Amino acid sequence: MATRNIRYREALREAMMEEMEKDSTIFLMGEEVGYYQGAYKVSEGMIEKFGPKRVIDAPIVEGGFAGIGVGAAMTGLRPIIEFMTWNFSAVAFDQILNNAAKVRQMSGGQFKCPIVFRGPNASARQVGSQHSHAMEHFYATVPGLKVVAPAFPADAKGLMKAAIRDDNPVLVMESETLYSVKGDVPDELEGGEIVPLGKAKVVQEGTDVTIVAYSRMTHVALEAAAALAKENISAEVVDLRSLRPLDEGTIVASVRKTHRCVIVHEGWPYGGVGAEITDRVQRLAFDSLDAPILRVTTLDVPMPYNAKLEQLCIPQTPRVIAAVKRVMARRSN
Amino acid sequence: MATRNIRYREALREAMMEEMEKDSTIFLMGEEVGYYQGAYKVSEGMIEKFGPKRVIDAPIVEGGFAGIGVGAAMTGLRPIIEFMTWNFSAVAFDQILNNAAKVRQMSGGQFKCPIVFRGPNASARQVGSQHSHAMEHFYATVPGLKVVAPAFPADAKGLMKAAIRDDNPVLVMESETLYSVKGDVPDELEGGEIVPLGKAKVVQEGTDVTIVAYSRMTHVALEAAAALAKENISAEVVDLRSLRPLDEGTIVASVRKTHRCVIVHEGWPYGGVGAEITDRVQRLAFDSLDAPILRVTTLDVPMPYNAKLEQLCIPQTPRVIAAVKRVMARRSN
Amino acid sequence: MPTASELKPLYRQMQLIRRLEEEAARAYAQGKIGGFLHLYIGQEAAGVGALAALEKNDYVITTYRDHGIAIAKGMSPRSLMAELWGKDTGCSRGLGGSMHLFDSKNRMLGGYGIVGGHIPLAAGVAFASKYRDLKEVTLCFFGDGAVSIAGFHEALSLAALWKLPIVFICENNEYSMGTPLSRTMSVDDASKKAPGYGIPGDQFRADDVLDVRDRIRIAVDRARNESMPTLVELRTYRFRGHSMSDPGKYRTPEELEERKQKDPVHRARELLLKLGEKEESIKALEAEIEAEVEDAIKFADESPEPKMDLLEPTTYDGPFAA
Amino acid sequence: MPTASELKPLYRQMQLIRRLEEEAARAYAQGKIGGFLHLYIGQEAAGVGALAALEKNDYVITTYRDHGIAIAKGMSPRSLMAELWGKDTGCSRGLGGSMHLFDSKNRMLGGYGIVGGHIPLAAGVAFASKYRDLKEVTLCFFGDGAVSIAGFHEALSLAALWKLPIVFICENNEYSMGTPLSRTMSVDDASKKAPGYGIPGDQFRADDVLDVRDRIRIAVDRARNESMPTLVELRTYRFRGHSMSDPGKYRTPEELEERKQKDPVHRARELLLKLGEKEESIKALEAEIEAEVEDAIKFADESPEPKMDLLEPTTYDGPFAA
Ligand SMILES: Cc1ncc(C[n+]2csc(CCOP(=O)(O)OP(=O)(O)O)c2C)c(N)n1
Ligand SMILES: Cc1ncc(C[n+]2csc(CCOP(=O)(O)OP(=O)(O)O)c2C)c(N)n1
Ligand SMILES: [Mg+2]
Ligand SMILES: [Mg+2]
Repeated sequence: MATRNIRYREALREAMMEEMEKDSTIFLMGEEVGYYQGAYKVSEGMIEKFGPKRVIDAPIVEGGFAGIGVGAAMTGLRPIIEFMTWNFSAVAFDQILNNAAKVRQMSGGQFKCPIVFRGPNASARQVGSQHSHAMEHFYATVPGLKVVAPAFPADAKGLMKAAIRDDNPVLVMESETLYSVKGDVPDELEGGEIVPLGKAKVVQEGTDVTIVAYSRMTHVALEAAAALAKENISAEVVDLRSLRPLDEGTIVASVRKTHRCVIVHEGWPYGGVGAEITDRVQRLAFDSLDAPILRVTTLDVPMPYNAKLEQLCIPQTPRVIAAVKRVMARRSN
Repeated sequence: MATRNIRYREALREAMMEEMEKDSTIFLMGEEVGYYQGAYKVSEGMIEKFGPKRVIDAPIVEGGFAGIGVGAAMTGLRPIIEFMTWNFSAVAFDQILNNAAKVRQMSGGQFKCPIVFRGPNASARQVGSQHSHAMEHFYATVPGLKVVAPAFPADAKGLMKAAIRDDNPVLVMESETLYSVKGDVPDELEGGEIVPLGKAKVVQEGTDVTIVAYSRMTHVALEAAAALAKENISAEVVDLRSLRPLDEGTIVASVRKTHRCVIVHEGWPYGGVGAEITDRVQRLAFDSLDAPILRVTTLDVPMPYNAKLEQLCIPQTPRVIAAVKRVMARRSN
Repeated sequence: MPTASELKPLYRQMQLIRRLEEEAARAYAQGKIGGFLHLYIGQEAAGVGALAALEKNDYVITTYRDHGIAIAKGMSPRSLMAELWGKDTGCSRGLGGSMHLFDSKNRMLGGYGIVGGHIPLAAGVAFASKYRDLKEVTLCFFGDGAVSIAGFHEALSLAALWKLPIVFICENNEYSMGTPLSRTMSVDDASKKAPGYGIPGDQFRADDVLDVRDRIRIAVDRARNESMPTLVELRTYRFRGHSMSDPGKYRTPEELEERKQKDPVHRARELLLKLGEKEESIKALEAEIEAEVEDAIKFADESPEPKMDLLEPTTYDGPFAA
Repeated sequence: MPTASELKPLYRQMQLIRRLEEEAARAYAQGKIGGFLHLYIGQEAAGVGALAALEKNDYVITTYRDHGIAIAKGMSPRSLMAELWGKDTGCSRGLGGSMHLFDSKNRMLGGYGIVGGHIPLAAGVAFASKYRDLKEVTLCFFGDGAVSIAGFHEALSLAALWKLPIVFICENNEYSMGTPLSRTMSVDDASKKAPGYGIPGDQFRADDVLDVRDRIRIAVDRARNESMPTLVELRTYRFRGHSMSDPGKYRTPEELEERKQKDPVHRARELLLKLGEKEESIKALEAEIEAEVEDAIKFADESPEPKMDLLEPTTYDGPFAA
């Protein structure tokens, strides 16, 4: 299969552009997405191609244009709403929770809401506590929404396409620190050009421990696995790709094999995506577990500005390795 | 110790009034809290006693008056902000997440934020999907906030007092369906009139299984325990009272004794408070567990209006009993 | 001079709404309806008049106080009553209830429970019409209590900036729950906010249904022909409490009595007579309405309840996503 | 006619801010400062002039573009630079960074990163002053990009309704990031929104620092003496990009050049000379400023970094709550 080596941001852009070419009801709306070419250049060149009617610069009013998106989706358009970063979705929280996620059910199924909300999520670099939120967890908990968090360009493209084609609200959690990362993207993506929502992927096979991760943390998990391999610890890395629906089958199958599980994600620990995975694994693979499931998360504090403290707060490879060693230290049952 | 048998709403009101008498920097602000006497009559009589300067009717603008509360708290007042229900805090989400929880840390500890946000949480009766949210989980996950959810009048009073006296933002999750419930409230509450934040309470001793619950679900758990007792299953019921800080010591001690754990709460399952408890229990009491931890939660859908469907969505005693029986069916290791 | 024949269908709608809600109040007392029930009684001329200015393909969206708007937009009484009863045959299949009436066929985009939250949605609907070059207009209703909150301002800012074909209608019934206007708004007329957005405003009393139709039509035409939004404040009054659980102690019996003297439904009936409609013909109409109301109640009573298996497919389109 | 002696301290502040920021830009390029850095260069007359209208006990609160406001309110250059460097000796102990300067002693209530989010806080500060019957005034700064968002409207609605002692200052620098005014606002002047809240508005160019002081003083007096809020739009311009990472391609070099001709710092210097201040005396002042800037940089360079054990006690007052 032919592939091209492109950046994560290009993969996202290609997905949007290819879908927009095929379907004129799709439009992109957000702050600086048009003439400025996107705050992080994801939408570079799009306004030149599709014009200001379909690539729409919005004022700073996330609650307003998130709501506009929902209204437009209810009446037949397929909006892609960019949050400059997911941090700013907090001012649109009610629109997502109460309208995007509910309108289908409240209306007894009469109205669909085919909308994509997207933007970079989690820490960037030294942007401080108000700009460093990992917001996926606030949304993955809400029935009616779907949430994806790709780690690689191929998945970024494939999941973005799947998100755009889905008839439900889908939230795409990108990553500022991944935008420039390159990867091979097949010309024809699996599953008819898309990566299906709700399918995790084993990105590194292993036998001793399962490391579950997503988004940028998949790369950290792979680094940890490589380091562990040198110490003869064989780690299997599961890249979730989708957070909701969550592919518990793939996770559980892996843990049944390895008997140990470490979960890595950005964001605070309390009741996050990691806690959900812990719940499912201990429930569905109880007898397979040789050690408690451990989570490696952002520390339980607001993100500090200072560079060193920030790095200590975000999950790093050494912390993942330490967690793996802790679960390995347990003798098998 | 002298006690009085009063309603949950009266207990909350007494706590506010007693603290307001002692400290003139405390005020109550919210929709209909004053002349209307509170949408659920929690603040009945308060405007008559303290006047409109300290019991303040606000227009419908939760984001605005939550922010006003934070600003006032930063400069020396001690606001109590009522959300008519916690559902409406979604439009104030950014204020709580980005300002109330962060201002202390962003300022390097210069500014305190002694504020209470309070109101009824979770389902009422047939009020539909936009009015039935259990919101505690969105907030318990945020470092910088504290969250309590009392089940009984004595705790409602004691925790409200502790919340008001605390120098951090404390969110009090009340319950419309508990407001009229009566209970004995000691004239002198433990710990110098208050119930300390972060202390769970074993409200029913037992040996076979630990049921962890809070708010109205504590009553459901107690009902289930009573029914189980008739079948010779001895359930210990831990009433969390505080969700953050979470008293993992009390939970873990109980599970170490019973070897089984069922968690009951309203709200959706994905990564909620229950998932956090699961994580801690499996991590801290791994070797004590004889069965997977099970959660009994609101079903993973928006709340339907229809009365029967609604009741089937909310955790009920039979579902708790069934979960307990499932964990009991497992033989001990 | 209006004619009886143009007024008659509007009177019919108002009277139908009035009677349906009176029966709904009764059913609520009997426990057939649960949750919140917010009646429109007293405000009928606002919704019926405004919707009379629309064409079939135009859209409407409103708050939880939505019975009148839904019926005026063409929803059947059966569909309404079955929804209030929580039945599978209700417009929202018993999942929405009184606050969440939806009717896609009639382009009724729903009643919403979060104050202000639906106003940006309305702007989105108008945005979609403009995006597709369709000459459709969106009417968005909200209460006087909604003008301070985010959604109002955000939607008006965007609709004005992007010149969307929409009419924002503030149904000012002088109270938001128990709080009078003077304690919620710093100006005495919501339409005074229009110039701050650079859009036209209008304000008038919604006592006469034809008057409402004619004044709203100006704004509707402006939306349709110039793609220019308008902010209108309609002065009105609700005769019942905020919802069924509100005893309404915050207003005097005298005030209420005085307002009931101006009942817009009675007023329309009087006008019909004045315009030459015969008392018998009105009585016949009213009998027809009674039959329709009775039929709707019977239908609601006899309809089946929704089943649990409805919940998953109404949460997600396609496979459930857990 | 102003005097040199009243202008001189304001020129000093403006020049100090200018020089601190020029050095901050350099340090950013050298990697000593991380994250976002939004410079105030070009807008100095706005902050310095407005704050000159305050008394010591008055409060100020602003956005992430906060260096100028913090210095004008009395924060030390050491405290500022150490914060930008992320040091423990910074005003926010290295935890806040450029966007989050706080100084409780000087009643600088912070710089905030969420557009519009701090405006309700400002209203809360004014609320607290009024609650305690203190004659304090709060100044709240925000950009032209903030007028469409929730926080602006919610704060203005409440401040107007409750007559809080506050002045809302929109620093209109004609761009929000890369977007010009015309594509974000449906009116050409933010102060046109004031009547919709029933409060006074004002609008003028912030080129002359004394002029700014005098016009803002009117609003400050109104807040202090009548407890009446005002909405002011100050027209200004930023010479640098939105933040360090913005090349500013959305405006022409000619436009920028033309604006730089009106540099408020130069203008104040010219005026000083005109008012009789000697060139040497200004030079001496500038040398003093250079020394102060150098000292601040040295201080920042040499200061220790914060330690991990700072995080828990700054997250919670009292024991950590996990
Ligand atoms: C954001 C939000 N806050 C509070 C409420 C509770 N609430 C429901 S209706 C209402 C009063 C609304 O008054 P108004 O807008 O005048 O409409 P009316 O009921 O008079 O038609 C309130 C406070 C809500 N539904 N949403
Ligand atoms: C709610 C929110 N949305 C988006 C952003 C990203 N953002 C930061 S500054 C800015 C532009 C603000 O422009 P303006 O208000 O004019 O202030 P200026 O930067 O010109 O001083 C944007 C879009 C944000 N910080 N907060
Ligand atoms: Mg009203
Ligand atoms: Mg600007």
